[in-house]
Amino acid sequence: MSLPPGTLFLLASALLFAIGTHGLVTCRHLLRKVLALNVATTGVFLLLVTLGRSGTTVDPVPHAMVLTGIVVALSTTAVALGLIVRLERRRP
Amino acid sequence: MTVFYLAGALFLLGNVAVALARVLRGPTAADRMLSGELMGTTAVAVLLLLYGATGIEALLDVALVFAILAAMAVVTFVRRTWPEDPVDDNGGETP
Amino acid sequence: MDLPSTAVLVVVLVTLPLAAATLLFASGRQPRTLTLAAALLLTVAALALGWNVHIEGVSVHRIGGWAAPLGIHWQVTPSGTVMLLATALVGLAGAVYGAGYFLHRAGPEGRMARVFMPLWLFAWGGLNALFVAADLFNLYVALEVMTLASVALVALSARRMALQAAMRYLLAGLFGSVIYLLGVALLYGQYGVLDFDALATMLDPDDPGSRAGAVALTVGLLAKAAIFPLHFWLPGAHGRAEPPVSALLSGLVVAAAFYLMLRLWFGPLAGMLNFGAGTLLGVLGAGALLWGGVLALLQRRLKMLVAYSTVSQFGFAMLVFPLAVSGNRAPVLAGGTLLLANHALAKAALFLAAGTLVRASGSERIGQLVGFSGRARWAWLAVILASAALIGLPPTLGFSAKWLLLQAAVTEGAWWWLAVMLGGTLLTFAYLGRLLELALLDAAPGPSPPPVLTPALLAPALLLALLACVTGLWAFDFELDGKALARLEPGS
Amino acid sequence: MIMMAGTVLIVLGLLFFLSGTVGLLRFPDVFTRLHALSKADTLALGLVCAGLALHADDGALQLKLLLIWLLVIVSGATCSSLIARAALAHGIRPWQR
Amino acid sequence: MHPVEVTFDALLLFSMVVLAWQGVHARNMFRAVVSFMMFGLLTAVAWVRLEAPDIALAEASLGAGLTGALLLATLGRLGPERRGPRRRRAMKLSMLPWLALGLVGTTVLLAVTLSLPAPGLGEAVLAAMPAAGVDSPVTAVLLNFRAWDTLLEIGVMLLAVIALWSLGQDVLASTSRLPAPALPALVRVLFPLFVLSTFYLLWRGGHGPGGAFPAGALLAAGLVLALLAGARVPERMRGAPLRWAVGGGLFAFLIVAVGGMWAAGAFFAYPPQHASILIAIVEIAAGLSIGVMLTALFLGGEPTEVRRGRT
Repeated sequence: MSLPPGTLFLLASALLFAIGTHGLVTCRHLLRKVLALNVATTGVFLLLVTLGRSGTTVDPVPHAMVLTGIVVALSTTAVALGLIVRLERRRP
Repeated sequence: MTVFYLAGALFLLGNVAVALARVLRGPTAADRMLSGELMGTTAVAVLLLLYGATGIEALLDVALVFAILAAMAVVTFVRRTWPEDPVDDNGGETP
Repeated sequence: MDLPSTAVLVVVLVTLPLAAATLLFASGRQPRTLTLAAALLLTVAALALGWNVHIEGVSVHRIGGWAAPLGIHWQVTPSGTVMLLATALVGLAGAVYGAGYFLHRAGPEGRMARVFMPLWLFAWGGLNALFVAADLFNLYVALEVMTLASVALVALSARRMALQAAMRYLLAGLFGSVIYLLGVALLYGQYGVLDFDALATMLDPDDPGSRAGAVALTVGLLAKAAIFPLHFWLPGAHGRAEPPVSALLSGLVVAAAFYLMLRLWFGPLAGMLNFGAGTLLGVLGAGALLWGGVLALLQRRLKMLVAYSTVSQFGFAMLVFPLAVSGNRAPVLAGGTLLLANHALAKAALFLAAGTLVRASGSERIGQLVGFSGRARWAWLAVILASAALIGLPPTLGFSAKWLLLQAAVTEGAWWWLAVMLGGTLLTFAYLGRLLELALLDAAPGPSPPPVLTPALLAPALLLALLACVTGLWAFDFELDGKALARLEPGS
Repeated sequence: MIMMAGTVLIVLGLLFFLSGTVGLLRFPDVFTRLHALSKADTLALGLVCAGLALHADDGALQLKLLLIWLLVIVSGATCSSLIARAALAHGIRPWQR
Repeated sequence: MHPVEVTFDALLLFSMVVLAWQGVHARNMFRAVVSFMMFGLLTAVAWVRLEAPDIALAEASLGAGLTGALLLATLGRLGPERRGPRRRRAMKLSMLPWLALGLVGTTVLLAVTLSLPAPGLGEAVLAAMPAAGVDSPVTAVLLNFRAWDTLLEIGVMLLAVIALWSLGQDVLASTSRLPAPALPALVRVLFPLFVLSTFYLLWRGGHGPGGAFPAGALLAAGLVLALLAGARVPERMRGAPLRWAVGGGLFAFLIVAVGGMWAAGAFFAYPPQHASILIAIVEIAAGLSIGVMLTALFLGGEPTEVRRGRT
């Protein structure tokens, strides 16, 4: 195995980011857009943590950043879902 | 021994990857939910085996959380997504 | 004079809004006195901070006593202080206006009144946290506070149009956040630091990781600042929101995202601002200037005109980047900051006055607005003064800002950018002139009996517009093109 | 010896997981699939837990493993019945030969 | 790395990517949501593989548990997706340039990320740990070195609650008939366990993976489950008490932060001899408050105060 460590995770994070941003731009349904956004965010989180691992010690700072990011993502997702439901109910 | 655990985890992962076909095929929402259940149980088993491989005790906590939350999705599903007698709720809007 | 130390003032500025908002939310009532007292206190703190910075210059504060790169720093810079001051003035004006605008305690207006103040204070706190932050990830969280508060404020009226605008705004904002976060991850992967100063000393402008990171940060902020071609969400969100909300959003929230770009490109990323990057950003700005200006000319609704004007004005602000490529950057940064402050005051005044005029006329259409009569004349006066500031007539703050930028363009021989700036100013003149002409020469009688316009609906806009006009006289004095701003570039 | 037994239990558990998946894929309707899956899975997880408990030598860990298994039994059984009821209520008829 | 590990990672990440794609583009919306939830489950396993058990815990409880429930609840309140047939064909044709762009973008991103040296702050954190007041490095970063981020983040959560509540009343108010007595029975068994594990995780936070976020998420999961099983927000709790429970975490955090200004001379500084206890207080307050806030997010609106005289 000659791959540098973390290659697979970096590849997955890049793919997830691409799938997410692509979905965000092309999908029409709002719920799909929200899901796509979460996928892209997960891609960035994976990148952060993978990078935090390549040093000599495990770097806890990216871990903390991702924990914060997960909570922020959940909060914004909840607001987005609430808006979607309200919008659906007011469809003319 | 570590390799045995890892191989077991890999086996489970492959198993679940095959079971994904049921999510795609459906046909009913209940079938899809069911494969979700399988995924949950398998994830618990995978975590346990990974614990065996690495010895990180926190993984047992993760498995515990998974096991506790397994019911969450199904209960929401039968109560909210697919309720038996959909009531006419006003969408929580201010009247 | 013996003022509290800068550290205490910063803590007041960032924590008081959050604490007051939590109190207001938890109490579930709407004690106007509490809100207004908090707003007043925040304004006084911002003024005191301005004085301190004027005396002491840049200062750095360690949160929790931890030094960077481990801990987070606050950095109080002159440009940040200017933004803090603008935020305080607009915040106070908006709070007073809001108290007068959502009068009824029952029905949908009562609900709006109950929610407006906590959200307003949250947005204020997020903005203050942003203007003192000097840490890439801390900025991300502060940006999210600001964005989420703004989205909730846009959705305040819960009408379908407002909800749609809020949703679109939320998605655009989160799209910006994800890309910004990607930039943070890339830069952290390259250098292992998040602190601005540390980043500035370590930055290697030629390395692909830093370049990709800089691009991602910039694209994320462009989406949040609604710079052409990522401006699509702005007119709806600003045009459909309630008037005090539009004032906050157009005046400050967009400006905050733009200010971060200034902060980054004149701070840690300064080494990367070469001809290519500057020109690209400048071209985007020119596009925004033209597109927003032309669309503003075509609008029939008052608030939509003002909203498109924001797109155009931020295009103007983008021109600081090509002007700063070579030569002395301090005056360009000063010009850019003053431009943002001028825009904040004038645009907020314009939106507040527009809200009053719409209420007085019972219609949003420009052709049906009431004329220069009765109490509405005070609102028109605010519109006229704010227009003068936006166009940049002397002696307004807008004039000082544009003068600094023009000087930079002349000394650098950047004749093309000079032409764009003049064209943009003419365009601004055109659409604001059209508004005044249509409305004043062709005034409608308005509904009868005319709605009551309380001083709370008139004074804030007028005062903001006046401030935008008179502070220009004093801006040159404020060492803005001199020593204080030369210290603005951390690490240089 | 005990290690060996643990290993055997784990392998058995894995096989039961496999059988559950086969059932999920091959059985004709949602009720039969439920039947196959819930039993096989619960048993399989129990076997894996038991195997690991034999490998572990710490009482607290064994207790935690037991707790995990119990949780999966309780929630698995309830959830299966909930899904089945929901499917019935929505007019999905059980498969008949 | 052993080949089995590499194969495991490859299969795991491949499944994640497939599920992510399904989660965004699956034809049926329900299928998309279920795929996304499974994606969350696998993400938690991926965190384990990346030696980040803290994140795995948070992902398992927040990401996979509550987000999934939130999505399913939302789905139940949306009508069927409307999409004209014309549009679908157009989408397929327009896929090609996107695909090319995506491939190029992914490759560039991968090439850049592979080139990153990633020095990190691991050493700096290790060096500062003795003065941190807790044993777990991640908790130290969250509640001490970068506590200001965490405070703002709790602010984001409170803001989300205010935003959602400003849109209207709670959506759980209307409940359909309870399916089977199995559900309340299940909840009666599980609820004490939820509370127990909440405190277990809070206690763990000082030493190892755990802490306020997963603990709060578990508490929220228990409360949401109880609500789904037919429990109501108690009358006495509605209005101000509930609001205080929601806002209390941020308030406690602010008090400790400003108190540091007065007691230790800097915003958010903990006096060394009291650091552990202060962090514990913040952690418990934050954990409980997060639990209530997440439940409030799930409620989707403010529980209305029922006037006396009505049942």
